[in-house]
Amino acid sequence: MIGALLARREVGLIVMIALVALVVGLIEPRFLTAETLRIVTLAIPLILVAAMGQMMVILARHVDLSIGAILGFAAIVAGMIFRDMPQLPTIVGVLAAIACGAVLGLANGLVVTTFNLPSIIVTLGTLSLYRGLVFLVSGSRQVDPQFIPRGLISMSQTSPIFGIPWIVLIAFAIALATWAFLGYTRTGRQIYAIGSNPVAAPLRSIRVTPVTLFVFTLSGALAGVAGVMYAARFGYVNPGITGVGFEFIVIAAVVVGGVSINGGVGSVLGVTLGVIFLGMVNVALPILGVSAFWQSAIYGAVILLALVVDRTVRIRGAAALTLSRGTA
Amino acid sequence: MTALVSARGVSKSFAGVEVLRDVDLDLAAGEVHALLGENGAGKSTFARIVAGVHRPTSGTIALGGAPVDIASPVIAQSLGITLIHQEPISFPDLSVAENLVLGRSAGGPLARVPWAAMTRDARRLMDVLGVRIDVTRPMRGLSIADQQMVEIARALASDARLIIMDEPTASLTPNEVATLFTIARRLRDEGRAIVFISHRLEEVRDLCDRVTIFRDGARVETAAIGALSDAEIIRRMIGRPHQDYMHKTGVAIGGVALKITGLTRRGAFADISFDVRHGEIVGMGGLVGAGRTDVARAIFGVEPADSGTIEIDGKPATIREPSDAIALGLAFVPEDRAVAGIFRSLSVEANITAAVPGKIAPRGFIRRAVEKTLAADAVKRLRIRLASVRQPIGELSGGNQQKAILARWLMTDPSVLILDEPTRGIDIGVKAEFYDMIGDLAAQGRAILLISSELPELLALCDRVLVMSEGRLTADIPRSEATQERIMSAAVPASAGAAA
Amino acid sequence: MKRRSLLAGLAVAASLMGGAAIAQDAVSIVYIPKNTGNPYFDSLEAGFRDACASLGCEFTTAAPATAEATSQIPFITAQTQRGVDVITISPNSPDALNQVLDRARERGVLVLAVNGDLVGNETHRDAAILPVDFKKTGPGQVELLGSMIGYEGEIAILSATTDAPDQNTWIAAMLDTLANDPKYAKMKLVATVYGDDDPQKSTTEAEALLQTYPDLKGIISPTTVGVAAAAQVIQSAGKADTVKLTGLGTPNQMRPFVKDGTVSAFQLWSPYNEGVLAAHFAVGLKNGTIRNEVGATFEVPDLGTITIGENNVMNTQAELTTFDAENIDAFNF
Amino acid sequence: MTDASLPAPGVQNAAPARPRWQVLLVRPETGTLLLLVGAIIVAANLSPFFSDLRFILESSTYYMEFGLVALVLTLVIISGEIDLSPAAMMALSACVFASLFQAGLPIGLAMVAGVATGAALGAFNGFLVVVLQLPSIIATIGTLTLFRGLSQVLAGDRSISGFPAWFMGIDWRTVGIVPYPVIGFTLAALALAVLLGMTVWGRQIYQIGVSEIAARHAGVRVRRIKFGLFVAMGVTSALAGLLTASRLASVRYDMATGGELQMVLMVMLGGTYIFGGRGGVLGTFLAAWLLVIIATGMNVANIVVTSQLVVMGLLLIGSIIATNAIYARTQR
Repeated sequence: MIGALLARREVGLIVMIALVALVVGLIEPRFLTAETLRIVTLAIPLILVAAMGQMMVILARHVDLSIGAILGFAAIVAGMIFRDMPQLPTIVGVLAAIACGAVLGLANGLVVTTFNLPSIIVTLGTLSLYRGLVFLVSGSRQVDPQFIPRGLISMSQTSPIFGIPWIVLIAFAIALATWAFLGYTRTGRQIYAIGSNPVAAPLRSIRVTPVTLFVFTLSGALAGVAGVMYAARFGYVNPGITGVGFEFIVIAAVVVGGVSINGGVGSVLGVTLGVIFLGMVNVALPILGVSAFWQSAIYGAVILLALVVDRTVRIRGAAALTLSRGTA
Repeated sequence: MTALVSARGVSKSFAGVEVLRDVDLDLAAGEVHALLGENGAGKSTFARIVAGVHRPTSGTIALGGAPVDIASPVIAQSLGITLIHQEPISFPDLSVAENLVLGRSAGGPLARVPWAAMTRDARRLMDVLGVRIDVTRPMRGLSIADQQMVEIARALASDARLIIMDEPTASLTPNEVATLFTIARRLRDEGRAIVFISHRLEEVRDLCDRVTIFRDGARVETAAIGALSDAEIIRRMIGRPHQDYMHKTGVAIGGVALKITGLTRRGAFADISFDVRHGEIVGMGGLVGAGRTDVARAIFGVEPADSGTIEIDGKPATIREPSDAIALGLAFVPEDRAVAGIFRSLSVEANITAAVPGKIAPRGFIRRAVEKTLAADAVKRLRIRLASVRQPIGELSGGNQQKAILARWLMTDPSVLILDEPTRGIDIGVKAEFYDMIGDLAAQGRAILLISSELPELLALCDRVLVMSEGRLTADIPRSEATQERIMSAAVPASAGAAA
Repeated sequence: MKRRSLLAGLAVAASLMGGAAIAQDAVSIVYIPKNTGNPYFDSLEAGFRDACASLGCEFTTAAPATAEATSQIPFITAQTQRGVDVITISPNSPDALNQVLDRARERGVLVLAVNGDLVGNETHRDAAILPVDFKKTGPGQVELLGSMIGYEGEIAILSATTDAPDQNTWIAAMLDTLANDPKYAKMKLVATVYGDDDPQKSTTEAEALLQTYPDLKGIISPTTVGVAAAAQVIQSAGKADTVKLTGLGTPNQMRPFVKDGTVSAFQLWSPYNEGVLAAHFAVGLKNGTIRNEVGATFEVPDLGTITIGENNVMNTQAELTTFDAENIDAFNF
Repeated sequence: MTDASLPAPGVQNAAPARPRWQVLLVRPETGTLLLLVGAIIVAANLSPFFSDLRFILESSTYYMEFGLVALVLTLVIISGEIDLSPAAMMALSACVFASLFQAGLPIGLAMVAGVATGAALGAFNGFLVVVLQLPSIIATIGTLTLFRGLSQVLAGDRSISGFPAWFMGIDWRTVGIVPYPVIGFTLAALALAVLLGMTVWGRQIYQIGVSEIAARHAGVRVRRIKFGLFVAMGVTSALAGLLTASRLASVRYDMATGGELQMVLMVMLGGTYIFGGRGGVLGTFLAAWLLVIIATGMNVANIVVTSQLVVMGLLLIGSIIATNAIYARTQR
């Protein structure tokens, strides 16, 4: 039954995406070109990668508002390594960034699990905390384009494979990996189980705390990856603006992708489609000449819409439940 | 017989209330062992301790002669002890097959989930049990019975040495019960120990080899099932012979106070019609999940019905919110005291006066003095034992909490009182007090609807006993004709499969 | 020198009635940039520092974390309370600061707008130090782009925010130049879009430009964030030879693109000199060596003679500096 | 707020009774008060310019708007809900007010319209939470994004100003040396403290927070009260928006950006229990001043703003942990 509903959600998304393409295409024929495809695919990697992490967090009935700041932190660390230790190979900066993301994510998880606090408030706090750290470690200094390795930047521009930019390939590879992980590994299923019934999980010998910590860490690490991608795509890292407000875009993508904020329900395909959908809208707005001012309003509306849909689905589910078992 | 599990001097108390007192008990391999007792007698607590859900306050448990510390359900499982809960544990969003495997599958965190094999094994298990459930569908929406079958399947798969079934038949149809028993017997013959908790003597006789009777948290007796007659068993359960377990004082029955006609709520209950007169105590029996509580909640406006009418003292009443019901002179002591009854962290006085804001705050502003005296009076009248009325109610014992809730409703001077399992989880002594109070309340001309799963309670207190089954009213038995058997037969679903 | 600072000390004492005063013998200057972490203002601060080192004034800086309209207010109050002599500020809002600035000035603090003016609220600051005469920026940019595309073809503008006062003055001037100067008759402005000085938005807007106007020949982006984003987009799209880009950017920001030929030339001024000028003007004023009157002139080492223009505005340089492959390595900001 | 935070059934044992004195001593407000005193001492030693009442009061006006909203937010959180959208509601209602004023509406009417907008926005939140039964914490994240976006759509990034003199600079008007906003904030705190502590209405808010189900069973009109609280949030936010507009003499869409963090921080620092049922207005009142002292102290001591972000974050997390530790023992 839920499966069917999910299918509905994914089909629905595909339809919506097609609709956007069609409508925009009618108004502005140039929209329906390979170029658009390129731009859209370029617009989504950061969101897609971070959304994979956020998705797992939400599946486990938590949420991470700090990923925007984590992204910024990871990006600035990578940038500073590129700038201050140019002799080191690029990969060092990349790994360092991902590691930083993982650590900050783990910190979120530790506070949430140790003190049994609502993750949303905790990460609201770390959102500010981590942003502050970004400024402190960087001494409020931007990392200029000249320091970002050409090799890294070119990853956002091309690759041997049909010239599809590396970051796009990597993003989808990560999505694929997440799909395999969530669907076919023990821990993956346990994440669903925890979100589906947190109280029962321990009774089924699921070690909730480690899994939760793992999920937060992974989310942080993926935000770190997104941070590196940011440096690659925009060619410089500014402590003040990097990743600001990013969390809302990602959360919007995840919930519109059909992940239930009550945990336990959601598919990688859905989230991926959700990301693509938002990416389309993003690209469509300026092409239609709509002011960028609309973006945040649209995200908000999308989040609420997704929540309401999710809610109605749940109510039907609950009704079916009571029908067949009375209320015991 | 060799003792598989032997408990020695096991005691347990919650919030200072001792619910299990110094229990010695041996469970042998290859036997089905019944635990009998009234609700709150301690049998379920004992089972939960053995299954690692609770840890004993004192006492030891040995498994195959070696003392073990069953610190958690997980450990219990690893020791081969499985508890099949009354309310089956499930992960609604996961498939049946996964629910079967979860927590048993071996391998590291990244171990691959063998979907194919998993589904195949699940199907086989289901066939063994002779139940038809699509193992690939999610648990969400499965009937209680089916969920229970899944749990039993789990136990089978995890080849447990001790399987504890806590009132597994409470919501099963006869056919399902039959299936369950065949399986239980086979498991016993395989040399496993089975603990069977039930209220239903006939089932116990049918299935079990030995029986242990609990009362007020203590083990009263363990014997071969054949050694005791039903009457003896019941006497040991309730402590005194059946007949002198009577209270009801002759009270003049007045006019109709509450009249329900055709009350229906989709998915919960349908076409419920009955009335309760002034001074009358009407009991309502039935199995867990029969819909009794839903009817009560509907009448009181907690979850209003879709259709049907409610009349109070002959006047049709529209009740959308409990506040409407209260205004009309209704009162409702809910079943789940901890959640729907008390405000755990608030003071006793605040709890007692919660339903009568008008009395403590005539002009919106609370008069502490008034509140205190009101509460103090109630405490005296109902003999609530506490340190101070300013004490958080959470610190009181269950019985005294329940008294406070009753006190809250007496403040509203209700003409109709709905009591849902009012004596659940309360020590026997306090129970007696409650029975007296209920009698007195009726004597004051109040109409009382008493929902209870304890047959003796119904038989003792009620002028009439209504019985519900699967959301419908199946019997209306006058006191003179009321027997445990009649009530039970009306409570157990007639046709099989309706629930599944 | 000593005598000067002594005078300064007196001046300070005199100027600070009531408000808590610092016992000091040097003019104390604080600079409040739009926000922290903005490389542009780093080099402006450097100008202040070096000037103060030679002039012997005390210089500190206090920056809000975000560039939103109100974020500078608590800092202005706090600095007033610290009893600084001069508050120099690059305002985040042309009007939200009026009242708090007035209060500072009531307490004898000299308030200078630097790098951006309180457009329409000039009465709320004592003077403004702007890099160049903004009237010349627009035409300068048009000419530069024109020279790149042979004064012919479709062009577009990628600006900051729809209401950024400076950018709008420049854009107005560009439109005027394009419309009235026959030299640019064949250059057709097809679109003006806004990237809100946000890399992400600027990037998408630039991409949209390239796609919506296949025949686009050139882009002017008179904002550092915009021009960098546009350069990145053109480089990614590999359209460096078909679409020319220029605008206002910092050398550090643009260096790679100039090196790899994505951008042949862009313009800006020296924020460093703004700092220097502001420091000299402030100290001179406090010491009474400079009169804050329209038409008054004074000397600043390396900058030559500075004249106070209308609205007490003064510029560090007459024309924009143009950066290209030849000279770019001479700059570091 | 999330089921995930409930302990497993096995551990739901009620706490043993604690002596009264201990109960009094571990009141979180006490902690807030101590922090406040400590902060004042530290700040005074950090900078010689801090210890100047006029200056502190002057600077405090920048936080009074948030403080005002935080007072109402306290009630919302005690009732077991939360609202993360007030800062956005401030901006949107202020933008509506300003746009209408600019469109030529008499300023009085424009102000009324602004407040009405706030009420409507609050009602919308209430609808999502009470009627559609969405979890308020995530729903108001949605509305936070939506409202902020709408104000951007409405006002672009124009800075709307040109209000009549009488409207502007309310933070300049003082009684003695006490600015109007400070007086307003204090009076509001008093009023709400009385409302919460001495009236049935306040009592019922606590009851809802402790156990919504029990409250309904006891005849509390839960839905009505919660809806009312959300509307109150909207109205208060709108008023705060107008105060800000008056103080800045201008309105932009980015008014009070990130304010929700500071508001939640004030409530948490004040020792209100994140899961509802505990806490009070007094704590929030003290916490607001604590923030004033910290921010002002750091500013006047020229401590880089970025470390203020760190401090804010640490304070928020620290305060939840502390409050949680104090309450968790009696809260199951």
